[in-house]
Amino acid sequence: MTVSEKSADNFGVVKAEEMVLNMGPQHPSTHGVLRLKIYTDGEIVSRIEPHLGYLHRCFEKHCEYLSYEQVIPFTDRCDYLASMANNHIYAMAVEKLMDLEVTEKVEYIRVIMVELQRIASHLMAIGTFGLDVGGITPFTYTFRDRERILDLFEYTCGARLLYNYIWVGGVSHDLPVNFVRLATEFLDYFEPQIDEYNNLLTFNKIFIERTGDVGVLPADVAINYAASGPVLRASGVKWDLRRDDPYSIYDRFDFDVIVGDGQMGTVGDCWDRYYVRVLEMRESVKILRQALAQMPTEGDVHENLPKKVRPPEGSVYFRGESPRGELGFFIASDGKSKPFRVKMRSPAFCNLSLFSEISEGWMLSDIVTILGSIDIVLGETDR
Amino acid sequence: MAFSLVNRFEQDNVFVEKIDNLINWARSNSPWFFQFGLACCGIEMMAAAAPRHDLERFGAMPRASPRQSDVMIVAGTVTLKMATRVKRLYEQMANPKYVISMGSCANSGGPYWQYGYHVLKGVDLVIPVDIYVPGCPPRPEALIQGINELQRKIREETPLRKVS
Amino acid sequence: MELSDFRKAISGAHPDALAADAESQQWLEIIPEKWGEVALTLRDDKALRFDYLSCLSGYDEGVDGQLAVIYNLHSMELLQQLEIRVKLPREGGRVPSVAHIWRAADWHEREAYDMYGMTFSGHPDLRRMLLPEDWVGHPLLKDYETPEYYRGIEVEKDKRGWE
Amino acid sequence: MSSWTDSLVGFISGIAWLPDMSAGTIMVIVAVLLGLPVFTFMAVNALVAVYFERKVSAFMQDRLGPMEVGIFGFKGGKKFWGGIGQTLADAIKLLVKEDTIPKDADRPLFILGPFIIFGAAFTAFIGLPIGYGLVISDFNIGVFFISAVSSVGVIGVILAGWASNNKWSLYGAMRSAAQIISYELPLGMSLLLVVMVVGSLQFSEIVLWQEQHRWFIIHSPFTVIAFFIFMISGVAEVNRTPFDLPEAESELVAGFMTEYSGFRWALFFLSEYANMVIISLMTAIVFLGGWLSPVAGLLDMAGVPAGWYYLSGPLWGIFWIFIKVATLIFIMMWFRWTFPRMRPDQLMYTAWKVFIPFALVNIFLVGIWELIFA
Repeated sequence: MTVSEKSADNFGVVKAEEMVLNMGPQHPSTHGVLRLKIYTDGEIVSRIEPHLGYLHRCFEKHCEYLSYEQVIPFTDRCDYLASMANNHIYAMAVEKLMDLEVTEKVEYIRVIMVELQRIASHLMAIGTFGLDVGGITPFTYTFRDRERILDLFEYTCGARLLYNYIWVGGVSHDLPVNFVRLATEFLDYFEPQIDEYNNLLTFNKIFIERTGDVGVLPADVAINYAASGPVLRASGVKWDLRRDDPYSIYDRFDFDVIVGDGQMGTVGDCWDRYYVRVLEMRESVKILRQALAQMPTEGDVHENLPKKVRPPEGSVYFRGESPRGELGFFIASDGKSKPFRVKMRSPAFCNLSLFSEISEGWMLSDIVTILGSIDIVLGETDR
Repeated sequence: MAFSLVNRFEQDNVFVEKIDNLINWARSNSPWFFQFGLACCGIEMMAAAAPRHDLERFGAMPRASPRQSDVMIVAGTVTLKMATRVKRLYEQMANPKYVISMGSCANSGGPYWQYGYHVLKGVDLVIPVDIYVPGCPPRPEALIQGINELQRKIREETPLRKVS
Repeated sequence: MELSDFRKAISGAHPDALAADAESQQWLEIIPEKWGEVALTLRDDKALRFDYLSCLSGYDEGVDGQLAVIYNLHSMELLQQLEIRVKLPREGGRVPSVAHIWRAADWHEREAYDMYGMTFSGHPDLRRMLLPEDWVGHPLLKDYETPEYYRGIEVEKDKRGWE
Repeated sequence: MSSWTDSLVGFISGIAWLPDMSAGTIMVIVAVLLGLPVFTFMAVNALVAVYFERKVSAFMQDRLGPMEVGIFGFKGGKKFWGGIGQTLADAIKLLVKEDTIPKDADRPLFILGPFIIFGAAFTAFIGLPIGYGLVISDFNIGVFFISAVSSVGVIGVILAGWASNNKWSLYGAMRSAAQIISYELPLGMSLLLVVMVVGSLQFSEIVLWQEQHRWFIIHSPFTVIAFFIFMISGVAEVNRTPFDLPEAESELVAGFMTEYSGFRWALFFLSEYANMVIISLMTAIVFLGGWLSPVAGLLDMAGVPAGWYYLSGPLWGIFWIFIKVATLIFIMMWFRWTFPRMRPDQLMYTAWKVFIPFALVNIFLVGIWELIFA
């Protein structure tokens, strides 16, 4: 279907002179420094050209200059909303390259941290999504609760945003005393809050009108564009690396893979992408409760820490489920203490590439909505 | 940044000083900042404006348009591709304008200082900076202190008096 | 299916597509000229069905070596994975674009072009992805040298007095 | 019915020691004398309302809002009055800020825009009474006058957006034009129904009718519907969330105000909050009994002697009308901090396909109602 047919479906037939709008790199709702070149026909968007690179921080070049351990802080800064997940997957990739095992306790700590991070990241996503459709209050509510998660992180490793917590072969610190109790308290506090977001935003009539049926992403298009994470699952593809390609100890936990079901319109619309995240927070809470209960109390987290990270020659592509989707690291080693090549397959990069496909034919207001529903982090798309 | 309203008065007197104080009071107490999150620090800037830290207590309100904002918080890594835009945005702001450079990246390039071929080594290479907030990323409290320091700096200005 | 099965399937469909490679490798090496056809087979063959391009990375073997493009494929239907490498010369290397087969490759190829300078023939819009249009050089090449100035801005800030 | 203009004209021409003046000169003096308080009221209103808004939003969002800025050494209490001087500081800062005009902007129109918006809001206050005779000029076409004048502002918005030479501004202006023109219709139709029942376009007559009969909001089921249509269209008229498309921050940066800074931008703010007061005053007068006390009737029914409960004198009238206005403004703020924004086409849909048919049918039905019950 051509663009004009699409927009005719949505808004009736209009045709006027084309106007080019530059949205960004500074714009309140491009989630950073993304620049969108929008060709509009009145309010209706006929074509979008995303321009990236305004936050290109040379991650991959840095990796070639730094040793394996030193790369971890840089992975933090790539996806600054899900630093723990980045640390985790990078560390696991190097461990796979080195054929290194980590202890039971470390695995549990990692899973707890990553799932907490997933909640924090999704909170941010739904909060800023609320901001994009014009509601300011949901943003403050989600930030209020996100602060509590950051408190837990700060209690564990001293940093609020960029942790450098998960190391190759272990984690930097053991969990502090009372962490389990505090985390459980947080979960007890947090679960009812999800209902509050639902009452405030999710089932608001205007919100549903704005997001339901908007920016529909069919499953085959999503797969062809290598979408992943909530964006793919909202299109009805039951695909979660934690379950389908289990790594770490995710196979021990009982949790559902949330898929979009088109409750407020078509499968794969913005509302689905939003609601998948809301429900995933519940699943993360489920995993966290199990992990906190099962976690062994004994053990040293530095037990398997290698003296010198020096993987044998070879290469590995390792992927895991970050809050935004499939985060992959391709690491090639030449046997020295510095990686020969590190390629980061960032989920937001792939998810963003389908943005222009699904946003053509919609209105300018919907562009903001669709972009918000994809939930990009520019640090990750540009690296 | 010297800034005069019309012309400075010929002679200082109590009246001029009082007006000076009033203007400084107003300016220092309403530092509307520019929503300009570049990278990680932008998240901490948002956190500073969010409930727990609440920058609005000091009268700081986020504005999306450079024309209406007084303070530009450069929060995050400025890349070379972005540097020209940062400069343009700075020039679009109306006087009096102030710049807070938030985080190591904006101060000096931060962790990307040595090998970052595409990272600007400090935003002060393209625009003048009033306050540097260190940290990677700085905590919201650090940003709040930065804003307080900026307020102190504004109070010492002499918009009408002759600079002595 | 295992790697050897993939190798068999590909060599069956395209007899001279596989470059001579050792059995110990964890990937298949395809010669650049044949890669376009092989990619179609990989996606459409009933036993292969690689419909999901996980990752596409450029690769530089070093100043004396060759450039390479690495494709990490995944099949959503059959849950199997495969790594493909296509090697090409350092100067003027061309590799067929697969952007029309896996749309995900579009941006990845632009990025690889941006970082390594290899040409993807048949790509709909091969421009720089991350770096500005007027940037000189391809930074991830092993022999890349950082320019001194970009639009009048010092790239390497003068380090005297710092160290 | 008397008005401030009449009394002032009478007063000035009655002063013996003044030289003889033509009627035109006296009118100019009177206009200046009355204009200044209105301007002061608008300025103070903006200061108070912005402060109120920031505090209300803060409490809805688990924050504190402005806390640090005092006034005359008074820093305010722990919560609500903390930061009482905030909006004053903002206002002074905006006044002494550089006034930028983009190089490619259309200078005369760029300068004119805010003044037209401000002028429209300013003029509208002429016809709005706050009590019997407490009005600058009690037109016999008051309702018509207000609805005409308050929509002049959109010309200023279009000029401001177009003259800025900025695409975001242009979008804001075009959206605003479409929005205000559309919502003018249901607004007018809801008013029409009241006018039809009362048989007068004069605000004081409308309140008088309500005093003799009952408030319009409880007059008949159709007036309830009319009240809601009026209120929601009113929110749309003053460009507040969920209808704040012209300045939609997350889409259009700041809409038609994107290129304005300093004083001119302050004028936009002033007019926005003045418009809120105008719409709330109209709602209060037309549907909520204006300056009538909501409790007097109840106490009357309870048999309390009229001497000491009588809360509907002129001063109490001002009190009651401002209570009503404050409540309505609070509701608008509540909307703003709760709802997401609508999309332009949904906005148009609501106006043309929901409100206007309903308002039309409403007029017809209320006519039948009046035939049967009046």
